[in-house]
Amino acid sequence: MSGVVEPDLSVTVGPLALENPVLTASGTFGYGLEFEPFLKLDELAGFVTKGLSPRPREGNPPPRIVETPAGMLNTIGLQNIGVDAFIRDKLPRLREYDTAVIANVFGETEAEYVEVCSKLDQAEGVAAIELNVSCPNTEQGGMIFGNDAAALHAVTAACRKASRLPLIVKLSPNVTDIRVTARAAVEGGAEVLSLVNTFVGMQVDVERRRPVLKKVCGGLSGPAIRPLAVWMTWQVHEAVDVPLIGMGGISTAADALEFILAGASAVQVGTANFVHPDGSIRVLRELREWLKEHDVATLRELIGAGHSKAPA
Amino acid sequence: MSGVVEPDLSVTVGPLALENPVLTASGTFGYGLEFEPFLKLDELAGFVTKGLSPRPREGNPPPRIVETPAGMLNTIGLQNIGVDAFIRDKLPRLREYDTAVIANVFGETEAEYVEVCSKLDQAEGVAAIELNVSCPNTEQGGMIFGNDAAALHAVTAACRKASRLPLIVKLSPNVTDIRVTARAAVEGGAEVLSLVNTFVGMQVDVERRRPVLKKVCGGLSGPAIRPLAVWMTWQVHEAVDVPLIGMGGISTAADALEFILAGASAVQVGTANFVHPDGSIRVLRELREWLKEHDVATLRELIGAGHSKAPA
Amino acid sequence: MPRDITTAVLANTDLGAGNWLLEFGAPEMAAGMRPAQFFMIGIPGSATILRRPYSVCGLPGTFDDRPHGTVQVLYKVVGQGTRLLASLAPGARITVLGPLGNGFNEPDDAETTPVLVAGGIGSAPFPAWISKLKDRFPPPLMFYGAAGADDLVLADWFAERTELQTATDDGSAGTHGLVTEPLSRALDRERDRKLKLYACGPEPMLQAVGKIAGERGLTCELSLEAHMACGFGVCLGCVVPVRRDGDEVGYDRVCLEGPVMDARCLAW
Amino acid sequence: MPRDITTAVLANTDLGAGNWLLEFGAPEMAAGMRPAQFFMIGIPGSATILRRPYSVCGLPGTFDDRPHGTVQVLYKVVGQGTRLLASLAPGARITVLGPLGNGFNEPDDAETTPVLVAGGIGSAPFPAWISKLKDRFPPPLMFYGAAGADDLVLADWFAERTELQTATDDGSAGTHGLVTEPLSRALDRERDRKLKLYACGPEPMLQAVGKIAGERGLTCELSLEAHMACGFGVCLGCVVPVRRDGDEVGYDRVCLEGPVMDARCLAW
Ligand SMILES: Cc1cc2nc3c(=O)[nH]c(=O)nc-3n(C[C@H](O)[C@H](O)[C@H](O)COP(=O)(O)OP(=O)(O)OC[C@H]3O[C@@H](n4cnc5c(N)ncnc54)[C@H](O)[C@@H]3O)c2cc1C
Ligand SMILES: Cc1cc2nc3c(=O)[nH]c(=O)nc-3n(C[C@H](O)[C@H](O)[C@H](O)COP(=O)(O)OP(=O)(O)OC[C@H]3O[C@@H](n4cnc5c(N)ncnc54)[C@H](O)[C@@H]3O)c2cc1C
Ligand SMILES: Cc1cc2nc3c(=O)[nH]c(=O)nc-3n(C[C@H](O)[C@H](O)[C@H](O)COP(=O)(O)O)c2cc1C
Ligand SMILES: Cc1cc2nc3c(=O)[nH]c(=O)nc-3n(C[C@H](O)[C@H](O)[C@H](O)COP(=O)(O)O)c2cc1C
Ligand code: FES
Ligand code: FES
Repeated sequence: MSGVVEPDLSVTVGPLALENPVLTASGTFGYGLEFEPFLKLDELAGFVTKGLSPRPREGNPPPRIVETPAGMLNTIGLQNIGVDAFIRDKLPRLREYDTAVIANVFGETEAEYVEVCSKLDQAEGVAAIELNVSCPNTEQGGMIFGNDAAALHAVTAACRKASRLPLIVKLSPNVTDIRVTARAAVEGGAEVLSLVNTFVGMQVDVERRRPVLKKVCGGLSGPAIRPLAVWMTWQVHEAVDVPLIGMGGISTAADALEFILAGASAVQVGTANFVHPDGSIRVLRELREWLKEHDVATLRELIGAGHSKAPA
Repeated sequence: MSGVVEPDLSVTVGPLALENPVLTASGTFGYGLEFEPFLKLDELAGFVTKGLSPRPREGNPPPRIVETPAGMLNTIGLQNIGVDAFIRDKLPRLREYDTAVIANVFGETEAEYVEVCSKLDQAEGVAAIELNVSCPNTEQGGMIFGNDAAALHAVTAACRKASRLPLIVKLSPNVTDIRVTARAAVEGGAEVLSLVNTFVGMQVDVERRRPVLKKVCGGLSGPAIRPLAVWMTWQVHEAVDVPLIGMGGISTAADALEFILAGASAVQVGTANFVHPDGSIRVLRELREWLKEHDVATLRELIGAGHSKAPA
Repeated sequence: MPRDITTAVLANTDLGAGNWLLEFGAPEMAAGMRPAQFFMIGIPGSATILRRPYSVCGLPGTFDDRPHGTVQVLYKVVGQGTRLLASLAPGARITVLGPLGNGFNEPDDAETTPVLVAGGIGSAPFPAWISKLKDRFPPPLMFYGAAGADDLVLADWFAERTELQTATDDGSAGTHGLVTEPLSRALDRERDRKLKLYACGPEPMLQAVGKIAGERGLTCELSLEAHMACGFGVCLGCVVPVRRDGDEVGYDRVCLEGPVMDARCLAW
Repeated sequence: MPRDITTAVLANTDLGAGNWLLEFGAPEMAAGMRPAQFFMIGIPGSATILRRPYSVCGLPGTFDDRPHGTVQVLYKVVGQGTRLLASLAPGARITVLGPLGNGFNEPDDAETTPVLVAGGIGSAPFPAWISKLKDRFPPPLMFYGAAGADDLVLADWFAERTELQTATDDGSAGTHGLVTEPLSRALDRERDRKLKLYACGPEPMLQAVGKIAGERGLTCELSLEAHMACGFGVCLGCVVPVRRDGDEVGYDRVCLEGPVMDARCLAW
């Protein structure tokens, strides 16, 4: 006996107005166009590109991936076509779609981050920038930008100045207290936080007595990390005032709702895109059904609703 | 055509000489006696008790556990019978077994840790103490002992003085760089490090729109965390010189060997004890078979062998 | 002494409305197993790693058309574990740990009439229990509530062996409303008989039944549910608050001190 | 255009020594699928989340006794995913994404004799390929190596359709030793014929075959393996080092630019 005919799925994520809360995660959706055979890009609220660097990168030697219990490790090494080729070859085609193109950006130095952000600022058709700060800072001896509040504050502030585009900072989960880095990013000028990037892990090939991945360690993603990512989203929601985009192991509407109830205004689907090429659309459609079945008129009323102290 | 008749599984873990490398993890094996119906305690190298506090504790209100993808969250709240009842009611029966009884210890203040360690020092039949430092330090506003190098150094040093028993410090994985806390524990007097304790996570009950666990968050264990735990073992092996005991999602010989090749001298089986009450013995027997099949005469030659740069 | 076996599914029958009857061979486990004791059942190689607790529904002899030495489990699909269980075809391997827990206790004397209260899939332990009580106690009174008629699984079986009254939330069968209403009425009517209550079902129902029994001074055994990891007393995950002597509140394990508990002991 | 379907296992046959033949219905996917293209096959609800890549072994017509519209996959149990696949009974649900990758390319002219080299389960793509080449090119020479006689699956089928030479590591069938030995000898013998090589098997074998072909100036297509997450080009997990124009080394995706690659392009 539902009164809701078509639930309102639209959300406002800081400066971004999205038709629905389902985005796809960087590195799991290429440059979007690869998914044309499998889904209508227009149906998605938007997607995040593979991480873009100032110049093209070939990435790490293989093996680069391995499955783990309910997850996978990857050490792609940020292989990408570079920001110039992205703007030249991909953006024009992407502009044909009614979907938010969020450019994921990384560099080995603060200057590289700034370089990519400035170039994107000049380009047409980019809805927002997401900073991937889970990269080793070559100027600081390999320390990870995102694991150090001061470095994170600095790189965020520099990128904030380099472009007028909405700025999302994507938090690393490999920290003692994610609220500390979350606050640093917000103080540095992040308008939105997305979380989480992958957890560092490794697998040993017992037969060969050496690491499976050529580069020894990689990033863990997939359902295995969901409980950790939901908890971080929950904590950051209580610590800062900017909107959040949650991710980590989402492959069903229920998974997405865990993040939304914990405080995320939108979500990104990552590894699940590999399991089903239209994995993101499946989440979106299930979410719409769920809202109908539960008689929820607007998804917005669920954002952060898990924190309410009232007994359910 | 194996030349190995009976492989030598014995290991030396600092001051501890063990018949084989398979122990069971604190909180997953009760006080050992609960497993009498299911296995021969003598067959295990040893086991770690449920965490012991100065006085009995009732623990947290339910729900206390929930399954997650390839893992489980728990918030038992360190329910235990207290160190006095352990010494009085459990140790006499445990002395009948030829197995190393390792007492897991925790407190809310440094003084509580010291109190439990002193009492165990006087008791007969305790092979070693394992400090559980993943507890909130009530004197320091709830900061976790094990997530702060200075607090960890202090509590380790205090416990080191309080007893002559071999001292194992169990590291928390919820830190930015586990090598830092590993070094602090060693400098504080830890003779062995065990790792890892559980990762903090949560699950949201989407139907009820609130956390599944009464205490909101809990500790994630099981196969899901294995890649993270192996990586931490790998890193700590390169950072300190004391022997390591590895754990996190071990349920087969191959899982155990990942930790051993990464640098652990022994392993603990945790959540797998819930899946099969004799889960630990299964790992041990598989390990023995594996060594035979692979013609490995002594398990010791595998400890840390994954680090060797030689191509296999 | 619980055993841990790997065995094959013999039958897995869809009873409609998401209710299923699983059958496997476990003659040694069944010998000496008490009604309301339970199994932890796992599906190796599946997406779930922990086993799930299920009461024994049928012991050898309970369902006289079933092969000798087999046991039955009645279950409802509510989440991933039960969904996977329902997907198993005969021949599929499962792991079974049991018997676990304490089980129902018989009435103290042969004149006492057992009063059985089941809510939804909470009917699961009653077939074995009814078979065990048969001919040794007066025929039980049974009160069986569910969401709708489809959920009153095995109602015919129960009707043949008990004085059955049903209730449904939607009124599609029996009384329209909660099962506790016909129960209270009957208890008031039967004041002269000696009665002992046994209930299994959702927590709010168990609380209500415990209260109803308490108000009338009747002994009431409740078979509880809880999230379980181990099922044999070591994870401490499955506790419920209980009143100890002296009214102090502590935690008992549903898997070991329960699943059957005296309603008066619970500190809900 | 790849499709993503959920379908039922029609047959799953144990061929011995850990080798299995899986059959499912996929008429639309099969139409236009090329030999050495592959599927990503997943087992919903299982302990594995990522799908696994398997070559198409039989297309409609390849095995003439098989029902119309069905395809076959030949696989060997090597780890958890293949073990779970082998546990599936007819009726079990699998997800299948395909056709993926590029497939083998026919010889340039009708006089060229195809030379097929298979190592172990690397024989999988050849039945479909042999059927496609049939009557349009000279009968293929085939070199098939494996650990032992038991691992030479479908050897009789191949023997009827090719000039087959086998080799085993343990000497239990064919030449004792590596398959590359009879291969080199044959290539040296057949210098006058136009030949094109197609190989599938373990990496060391592919490297050796590529080298043998290169030394003799023969074109050689290798069907490669790699760990895959997606199978359709987006995860960048499955790359192999290749020589680009100008001898610069870069990475190509086995799933999209491959799995069939010209041996000369690989920078192993
Ligand atoms: C002693 C005992 C005997 C039981 N006997 C039966 C039986 O005979 N037949 C039957 O159908 N069910 C029985 N149950 C309940 C059964 O164990 C749960 O329905 C099952 O574990 C759900 O697993 P799932 O993976 O499908 O659901 P999940 O996805 O784990 O959860 C689905 C829903 O069920 C709840 N739930 C999960 N586990 C439990 C649990 N252990 N107890 C209560 N609620 C839970 C969750 O909170 C959630 O709302 C019994 C439980 C206990 C403790
Ligand atoms: C294009 C392509 C076509 C293939 N066709 C077939 C086929 O027709 N029949 C068949 O039996 N196998 C085929 N394979 C290999 C098959 O995909 C692997 O055997 C399978 O993924 C192993 O899965 P698992 O979970 O059982 O093993 P895992 O537990 O994942 O691994 C077991 C062992 O296999 C290795 N391995 C895992 N995945 C791969 C992989 N993708 N490629 C190579 N080695 C791997 C691991 O390193 C390990 O040594 C193909 C692979 C590719 C890339
Ligand atoms: C193969 C792969 C490549 C990735 N590449 C990037 C990247 O380039 N930039 C980035 O910020 N995150 C990258 N990520 C992280 C994902 O965007 C996401 O944060 C993470 O996978 C968790 O989400 P999931 O569990 O849904 O996959 C990558 C993840 C995977 C699996
Ligand atoms: C139910 C439960 C209770 C635990 N209790 C304790 C404890 O009292 N003290 C402690 O140091 N670790 C405790 N742990 C952590 C385990 O000892 C172990 O570090 C962790 O579970 C990882 O290993 P696993 O993945 O094999 O379970 C507990 C874990 C579980 C699952
Ligand atoms: S389920 Fe583990 S103690 Fe009860
Ligand atoms: S498997 Fe993902 S790019 Fe090839």
